[in-house]
Amino acid sequence: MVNTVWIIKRMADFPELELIDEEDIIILIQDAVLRTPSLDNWYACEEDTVARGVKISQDKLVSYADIIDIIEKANKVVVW
Amino acid sequence: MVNTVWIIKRMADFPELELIDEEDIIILIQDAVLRTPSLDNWYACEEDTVARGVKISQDKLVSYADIIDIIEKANKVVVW
Amino acid sequence: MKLLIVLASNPYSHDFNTAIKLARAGIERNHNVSMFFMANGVYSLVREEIKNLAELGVKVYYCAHNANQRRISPESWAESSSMYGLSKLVGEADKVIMLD
Amino acid sequence: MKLLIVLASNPYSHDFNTAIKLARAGIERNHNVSMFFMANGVYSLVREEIKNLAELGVKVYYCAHNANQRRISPESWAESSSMYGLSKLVGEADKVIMLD
Amino acid sequence: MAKKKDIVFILKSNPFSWKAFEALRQAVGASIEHNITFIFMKDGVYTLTDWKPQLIGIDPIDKSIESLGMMNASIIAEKEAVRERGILFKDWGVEIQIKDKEEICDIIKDAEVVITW
Amino acid sequence: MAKKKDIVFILKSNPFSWKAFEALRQAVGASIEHNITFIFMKDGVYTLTDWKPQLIGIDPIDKSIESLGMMNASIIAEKEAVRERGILFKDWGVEIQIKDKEEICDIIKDAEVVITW
Repeated sequence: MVNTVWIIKRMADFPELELIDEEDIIILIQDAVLRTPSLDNWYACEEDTVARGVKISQDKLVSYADIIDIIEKANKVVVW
Repeated sequence: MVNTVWIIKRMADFPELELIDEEDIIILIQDAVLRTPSLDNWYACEEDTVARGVKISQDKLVSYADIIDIIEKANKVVVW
Repeated sequence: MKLLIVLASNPYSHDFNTAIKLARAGIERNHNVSMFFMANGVYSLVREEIKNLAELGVKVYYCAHNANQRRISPESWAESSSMYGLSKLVGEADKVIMLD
Repeated sequence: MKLLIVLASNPYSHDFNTAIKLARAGIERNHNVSMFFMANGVYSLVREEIKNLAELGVKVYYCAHNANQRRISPESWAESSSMYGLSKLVGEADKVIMLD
Repeated sequence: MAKKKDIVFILKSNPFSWKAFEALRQAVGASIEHNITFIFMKDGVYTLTDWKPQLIGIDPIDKSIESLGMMNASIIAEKEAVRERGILFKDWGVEIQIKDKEEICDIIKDAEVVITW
Repeated sequence: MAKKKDIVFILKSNPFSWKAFEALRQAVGASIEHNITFIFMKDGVYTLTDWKPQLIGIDPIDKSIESLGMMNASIIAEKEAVRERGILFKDWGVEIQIKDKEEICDIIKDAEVVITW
């Protein structure tokens, strides 16, 4: 069970770590893919990553369809 | 003689100090008025300062007319 | 899932791109997708991408106040609404994605 | 002084406010003020504040490409131009203020 | 079907653009049928100071904040953000609760819908 | 009267919006009658990497950079910004000079017009 999906738009605005629960998932989109976090439970929007020419390992990349599936399973979405 | 007028919009984007000449003038506008620089040759747009409820000493505040006069006397304007 | 995407950013922005890609993926997964445009987001209502989404089944709403303010006259596939209308949509939605 | 203000930001922004206040102050000081609207700045062309500035003597230009792209049909007080037109205005101006 | 929800609004950017105005208007619209908590975080706490939106071409927010008060919305400011900026709040005629980040975290965790600006 | 000027364009924000596209288009338009220097600073250096604007709904910038090259514009990237980000440039078919901040300062000081994005 995913508790909250955090959709992060800008790395500089990354929410304080205490906001993130163990069952939460972080999805980096837009310019947030330029710098990856030091946590484990994160994924990056594949299209936004490839568009920016950033190298992120394939198992961390999610399509928009994947993002929708993650959102469906979560309790709620917070865009940050 | 004013060399360059630097119009600064965001404090975080403040240009590297080495860019600023002694004969240059810095004018803080918009959100840049929230944090004042450690240099001497700066002024802040009065309206943007009052709008944000920020306290800056009166001798550092300039009206839009003043800004236009400073721009007229300068060699060039750089918005940063 | 009833998915509501609220866009308050101007078009030609990161958020515009994110909004349309998420809406399209939602529709492809057979979810019930609504988009609500407000503030500078109402400028998006003249973009082809939004019209295409409406044709794919996305329900498109906008804040009439913001559209009037910006002199935007949306086409008939977009439904005039308000902040109260948005409140109702939030009440009905399973998930809300706010982009501004 | 010939002052050229280029606005590429969307309206309802800091830059919009700065642009109109500087243009007005320039006119009040009897300078020759031109404004050039491009990118999301062309949305400003439907704002009353810009029309008022045009009536006060500010010459208003816009990038026709950006306006078409955004389905904006400016009124006659705004002159259709291009990036090449902007280049000429920069050549003629004493000072250029770029806001984006 | 529509139901009454616990909605948390978060304004984390400074209010000196139209964002604060639109966020508050959205919250007022939602307050008629939902339980609203409006949290000012980071630079968002500037919203509650004595600033002058009209000077920079933005509509006033007083009525929106007043309406939130009348609709019994909880209005919260982040303690750390207020302290770091050394700011004072204007008297908005509504109760403003100062809570630290940890308390705000719990509120976000308990919310059904979170709308961030 | 119009005269040929030394114009410096500075792109300091990252290109993953329309900013880079519009800034480059503006520079190309100006290159017909002016001497153009286009400087990529801070996150602006990402513009020169191998990124894919079409994927995020932005028009390609290749033609603009090619045009700048043909018009003999100087294209400069900030050494410190490139190093900090550890990035590699795509081959744009034009010469890209890497200069440090001090050299860039001097170029800005000598410019007649500076247009920042």
